[in-house]
Amino acid sequence: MSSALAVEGIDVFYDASQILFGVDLAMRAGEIVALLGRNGAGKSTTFKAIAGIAPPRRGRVRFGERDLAGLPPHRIARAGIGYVPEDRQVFPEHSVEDNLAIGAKPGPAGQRFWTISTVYEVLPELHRLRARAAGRLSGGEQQMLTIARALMGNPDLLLLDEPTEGLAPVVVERIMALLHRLRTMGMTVLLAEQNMFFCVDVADEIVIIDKGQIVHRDTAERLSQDEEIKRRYLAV
Amino acid sequence: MNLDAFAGCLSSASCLITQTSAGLIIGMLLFLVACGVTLIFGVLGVINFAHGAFYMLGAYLALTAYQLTDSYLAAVLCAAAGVGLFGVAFDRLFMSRVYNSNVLMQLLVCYAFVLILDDAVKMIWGAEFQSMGMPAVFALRPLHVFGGLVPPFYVFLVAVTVAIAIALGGLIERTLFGKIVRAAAVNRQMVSALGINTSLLYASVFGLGALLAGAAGALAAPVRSATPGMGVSILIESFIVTVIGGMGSIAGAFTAAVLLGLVRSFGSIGFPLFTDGLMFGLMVIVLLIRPQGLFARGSA
Amino acid sequence: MTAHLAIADLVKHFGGVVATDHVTLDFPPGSLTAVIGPNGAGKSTLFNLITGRIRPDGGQVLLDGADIAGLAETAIVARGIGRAFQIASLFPSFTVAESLAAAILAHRRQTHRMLTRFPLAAARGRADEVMHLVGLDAHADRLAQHLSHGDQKLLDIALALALDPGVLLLDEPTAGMGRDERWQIIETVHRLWSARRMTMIFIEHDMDIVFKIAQSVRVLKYGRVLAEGTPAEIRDNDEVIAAYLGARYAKAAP
Amino acid sequence: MLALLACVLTLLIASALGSKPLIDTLMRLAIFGLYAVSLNILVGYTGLVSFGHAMFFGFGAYAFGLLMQTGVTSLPAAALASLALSAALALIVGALCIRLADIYFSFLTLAFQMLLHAVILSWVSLTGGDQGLQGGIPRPRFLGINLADPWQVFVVTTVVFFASLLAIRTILQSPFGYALRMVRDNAPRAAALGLPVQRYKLAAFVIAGLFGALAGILMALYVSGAYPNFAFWTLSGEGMFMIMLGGIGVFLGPVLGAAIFLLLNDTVTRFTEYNGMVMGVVLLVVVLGLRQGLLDVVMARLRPR
Amino acid sequence: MVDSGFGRPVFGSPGRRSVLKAGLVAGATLSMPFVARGASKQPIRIGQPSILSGRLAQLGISSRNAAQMVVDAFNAAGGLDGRTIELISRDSKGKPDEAARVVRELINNDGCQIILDSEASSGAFAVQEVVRETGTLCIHADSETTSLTADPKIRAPNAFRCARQVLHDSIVGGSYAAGIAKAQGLKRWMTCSPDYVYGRDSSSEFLDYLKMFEPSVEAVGATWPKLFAPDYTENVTRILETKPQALYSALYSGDLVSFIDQGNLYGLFDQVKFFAINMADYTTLHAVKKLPAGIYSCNRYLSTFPATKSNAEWSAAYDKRYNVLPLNWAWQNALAMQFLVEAIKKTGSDDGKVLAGALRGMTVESPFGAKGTVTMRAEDQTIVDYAIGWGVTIPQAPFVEGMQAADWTVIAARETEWKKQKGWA
Repeated sequence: MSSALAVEGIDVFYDASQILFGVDLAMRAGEIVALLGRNGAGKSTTFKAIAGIAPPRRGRVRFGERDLAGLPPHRIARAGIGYVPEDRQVFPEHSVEDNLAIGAKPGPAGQRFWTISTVYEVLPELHRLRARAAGRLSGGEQQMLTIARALMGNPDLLLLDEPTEGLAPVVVERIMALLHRLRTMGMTVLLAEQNMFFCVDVADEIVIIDKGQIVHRDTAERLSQDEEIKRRYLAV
Repeated sequence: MNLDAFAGCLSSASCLITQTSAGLIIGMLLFLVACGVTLIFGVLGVINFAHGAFYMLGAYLALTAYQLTDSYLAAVLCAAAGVGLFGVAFDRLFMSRVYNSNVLMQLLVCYAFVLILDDAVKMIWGAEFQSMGMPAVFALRPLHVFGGLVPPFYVFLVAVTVAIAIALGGLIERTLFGKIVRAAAVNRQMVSALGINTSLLYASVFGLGALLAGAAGALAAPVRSATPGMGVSILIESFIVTVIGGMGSIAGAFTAAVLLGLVRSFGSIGFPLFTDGLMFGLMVIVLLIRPQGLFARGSA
Repeated sequence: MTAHLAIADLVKHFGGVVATDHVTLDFPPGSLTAVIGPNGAGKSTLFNLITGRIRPDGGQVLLDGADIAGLAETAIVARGIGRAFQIASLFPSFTVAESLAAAILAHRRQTHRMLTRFPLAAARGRADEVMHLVGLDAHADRLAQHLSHGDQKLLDIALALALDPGVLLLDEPTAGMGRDERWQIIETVHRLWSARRMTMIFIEHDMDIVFKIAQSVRVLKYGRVLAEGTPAEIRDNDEVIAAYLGARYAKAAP
Repeated sequence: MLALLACVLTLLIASALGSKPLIDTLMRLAIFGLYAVSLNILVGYTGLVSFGHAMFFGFGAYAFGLLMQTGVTSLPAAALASLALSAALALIVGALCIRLADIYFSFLTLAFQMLLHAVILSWVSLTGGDQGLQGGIPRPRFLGINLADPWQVFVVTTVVFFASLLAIRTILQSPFGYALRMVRDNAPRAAALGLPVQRYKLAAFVIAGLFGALAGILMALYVSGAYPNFAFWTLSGEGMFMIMLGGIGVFLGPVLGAAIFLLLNDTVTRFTEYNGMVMGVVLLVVVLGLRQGLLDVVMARLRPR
Repeated sequence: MVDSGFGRPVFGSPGRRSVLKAGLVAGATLSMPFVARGASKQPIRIGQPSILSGRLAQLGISSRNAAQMVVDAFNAAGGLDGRTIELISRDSKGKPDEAARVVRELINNDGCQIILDSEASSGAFAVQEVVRETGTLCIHADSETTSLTADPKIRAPNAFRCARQVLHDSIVGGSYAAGIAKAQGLKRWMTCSPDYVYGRDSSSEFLDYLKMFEPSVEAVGATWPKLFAPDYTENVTRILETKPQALYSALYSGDLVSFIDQGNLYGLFDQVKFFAINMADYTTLHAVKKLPAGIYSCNRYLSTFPATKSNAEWSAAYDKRYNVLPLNWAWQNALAMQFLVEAIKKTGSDDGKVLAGALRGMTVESPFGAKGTVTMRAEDQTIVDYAIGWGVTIPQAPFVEGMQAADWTVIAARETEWKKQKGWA
């Protein structure tokens, strides 16, 4: 597993307002890293910068051998980055299966591990719902669908932006299980979360972002013990 | 106004059949042009004011191809392909630069091309009107259907148009390309983030719309003489269709085109001097009551 | 103490989603209140309901005891509720001074005048005052679109202030700013509040700021009021901590 | 003051040169300049992209011509009556159109314009149909002014033009004008400041319609007739062309745009019948190259940040 | 200098003012090239506003071609004591206001002493108003609308018309059609003409004279396609529905071709006798790929009618030079220019008033005359005795046969009567 992500000192602006201030973030292949922070801390913007939707004004996004910063989103996706946005963004009038079909493509090395059938195998509820319009799914089902849609692109790295937001605990558990399964399959995952305990459960390492800057990084176990950090950056 | 004639026609079977079929025929030709407008708007959000000029280009290309090959099929294919390619180039070189600008900019780029293409056609093909003439296969006597008259060429036109409508509907509804196109219409960014080159997608949709306009020009060539500037009236009518049907809806365009065809065919009996006014009046009413059109974002 | 602004049993649906779920809150005169909550908690919707940008499906919005729910936005503004936006909402082609003068004239219903030159002297004097209040004097003749992000946020607040509102709603006044800029703007806000004692309500994600300046805090989650109290009370409220750290896992956590 | 000065100066230069072509050019410039400025009240200052502004140009020209031909003996009375009728039309059409947003607003204005065009073509007994109002427009003397004399028509046109510019400018520089800009820049924000946005849109529509009609009246005087293409969509398109060429962000931009448009048109038609080709290319260069009008570019350069 | 109140100049800043001024100066210089013109042996300038672009471009082009041929011949023969004629054609794009502008420009700017107006009717009325004001000598060569010279309110002493007239055509058409109606028993008539003034006048006057010459006919309906309509289906079916025995149409050019193409699909011309007044013009005859035999048409222009040597030669010369056959507008402009040239030669002058005096009542020899000459009638300054005839189409050259020439004494009598009715005579 050679591919690894290295975000180096990116600044991101929306018009005049600066959202990210020199964000650095590195991860190894096969790792699950959680980007933890409160509302408005810059998690989603970091993801959009990596995915090419909000290109950084400064800094680099190294993925494997290449610098992806400034490439259009589709080139970044083809380089092997699968993006699951925070508000899910399913195609609401399309059926579940059509949503998956739109996401289908071989991976950067031509691999076609994830197909409709392998996805249905891992997420059988999608098979049951395959003909339903995505806009009529529940929040949890939509979340499953967007993850599955990203997997259909056979990515080397999965960007999961707040996959548990607004979901019932039972659904959060399902997603947790899915992530554990993906880990065993060797998938590299970068996760954005507000939910500390979810992160502790699934992530190898946790990176804390606050006010557009990375402020802390540690293993999940150690961080979960650190009351000061928790209170300072995460709790109220 | 001639309400007696209107009532008289409504109570005569042959008149009803003839006028209804006439309305259908008019509607089909309108649909052929309008579906490109609505497709391009539905996906790209761009109002292609140059569409009438594409139609004109199609008619002229068909004329030349027909003269060279003596084959109507070749003429239609050549016109469709030629105008389609032109549309792709037009999108890539010009329109794509103003996708993110306001409507005014897009309008002016198209307007510029209407002016340029009208003159270009005059330079290349001359100012005189030209007529292709009816291909021998269609030079047949009209069919009698329940006392009404229906020309075979129009049967062919209606069949082709319905086939195109079904194919287009199928392409948009059933194929992966169509699914991606519809998804891009809703959320371009997400489609792009899934690894699809949306610039290319946009160009191909624009090309497809242009191809349909070219095909319409070629299909109409046997019965409509070609002159520089012939696109204008067609453009205006196809806008009425698009607006009434709902911008972006293929099914809406189809319905509105037939509706407008019927307004024209029956209007010519009841209100022979004001059919244009009827069409614009209908557009005003629809915009006031249901500005998004009768079939807002139906099938496309 | 009667509330300056009170919300009673307010309800708003968007399609099948309940954005505001029987919310009841009150804000005493001259209070400075922070509204916090996770994304999608209904904070901005609450502001939109108060200012009449969207109409509530049920419930009341009481300003000095009078129900203003369902009135037009312009009518509500006229009663003295000013508002600044999460993303600075400005008139890009206006200078700072022009923006404020225009806001003042709009509020005073003098914009129908066609033959006098803009701005009227009185409006100009008042605009100068407001500019001074928020510290934008130096930028009076710069176009709003050319201001720095922080100054744009200040101008947005100043536009609301120009109406001389009794109630001022600020939606994330520090969004999109660096550390130092945040404190500058928050100091300005606090200074305004303490100088003029208007009823001020602000939405904020930066807890340092919330705990530093707010008199009291309201926590929303999924369109409901989760908690209300002083900063100290909120800080120690288990439910609130759980809401932020994840409900199911709060108890499981060591 | 400045307008007065410019007006006198224009008249002096014109009378000194005594050149008929110059006078013709200036008259057309005044007519189309006023037309473009009136359209820019909507597009540039209120942010309402009307595709149907020629409706008022045509309506004004026809109303005036018809009133004069059917026996109104006083020319100013006919002009005022035409303006009143145009304002009433603008009020009705505007009230319906401003309810719609964006492109639907544009389409509805276009539809109304084409409806008027269809009426003009169909109502032959009144309008003369496609051949326009025939037989010239009578020009009885008033206040010692004899509009049968081209020089006096020129003087009146020039005075009306500068007076209108002054009036429009006064309106745009008034609190009302700034309210329109607020609507253009950020209508929701204007509403949040207490501005009744719809009412201001309607007022802008009526004022623009009024001055558009005034330009139409001047045109009817100039060509001594009225023609259906005054109310055709191409004239609306040319209005857009003019304001985009000159600049929508500067008050005199549309006048400059009209001047360039007319000079370009007149010059190009001298040398080639492929006028459309040249105009199209110029338009493309402006839209894709500059992306804004000439005066907008100049102003952007001049303005300190 | 006026300020906005916050120190930002908005109106009349020096930059913009100078831009505007520069524009005016540029305009003035551009508009006055004639200032530098020399005075000796200057050419006689004739300005020709016409439609050179858009759907009616061929009207302007054939007008220009034909007039230029006459000018070239005049100049080659030495002109007027060495003074040549310069023809300046300019495009009005078919817009009346633009036509008015072009005429003013030609007169004021290019120093044209004479206007050869080659506009369609709406443009011609606009030109009329300009020359009424300037007093410039003008010959309208393309407008067929009768009122242009017949209506005393509209006509002007310095304006002439050298073109066929709707009224003349209608009288001839009515009498010709009456003969056929009587012979074949055609009682039920219908019209299908373009929905604009020419089309309406032509239809109603044709029917009036048809009924006058053959009272047994009745008009059973009318359908009005709009000008430049792409589609005539509803009109064709309307006609089929009404089942007339004969159909009259004033459609022309591309519109007529489309109508015939679309009517053919329904077998329309097998079911009704078709009287298309504007059929017999070469582009139209050529453009119809399958010209139905038996369409009755008036001559627009035919090289075989009048069947004289001079007509055939003129047509051949035109064809040789421009590689296209001449149209109706061509003969009218050729004749108009011939009138001007002869008036210039006769008077030795280029003065409009002098020339106008010579033109009134002038008779010239012409291939287009009914009897070899055409006269510019003095009373209403319009041409008479030009060749009008009706015949029947055949699918191949010469396309029309059985031409019956009109009798100008009948035309003149009916015309006088008509003017009296209108109160114009």
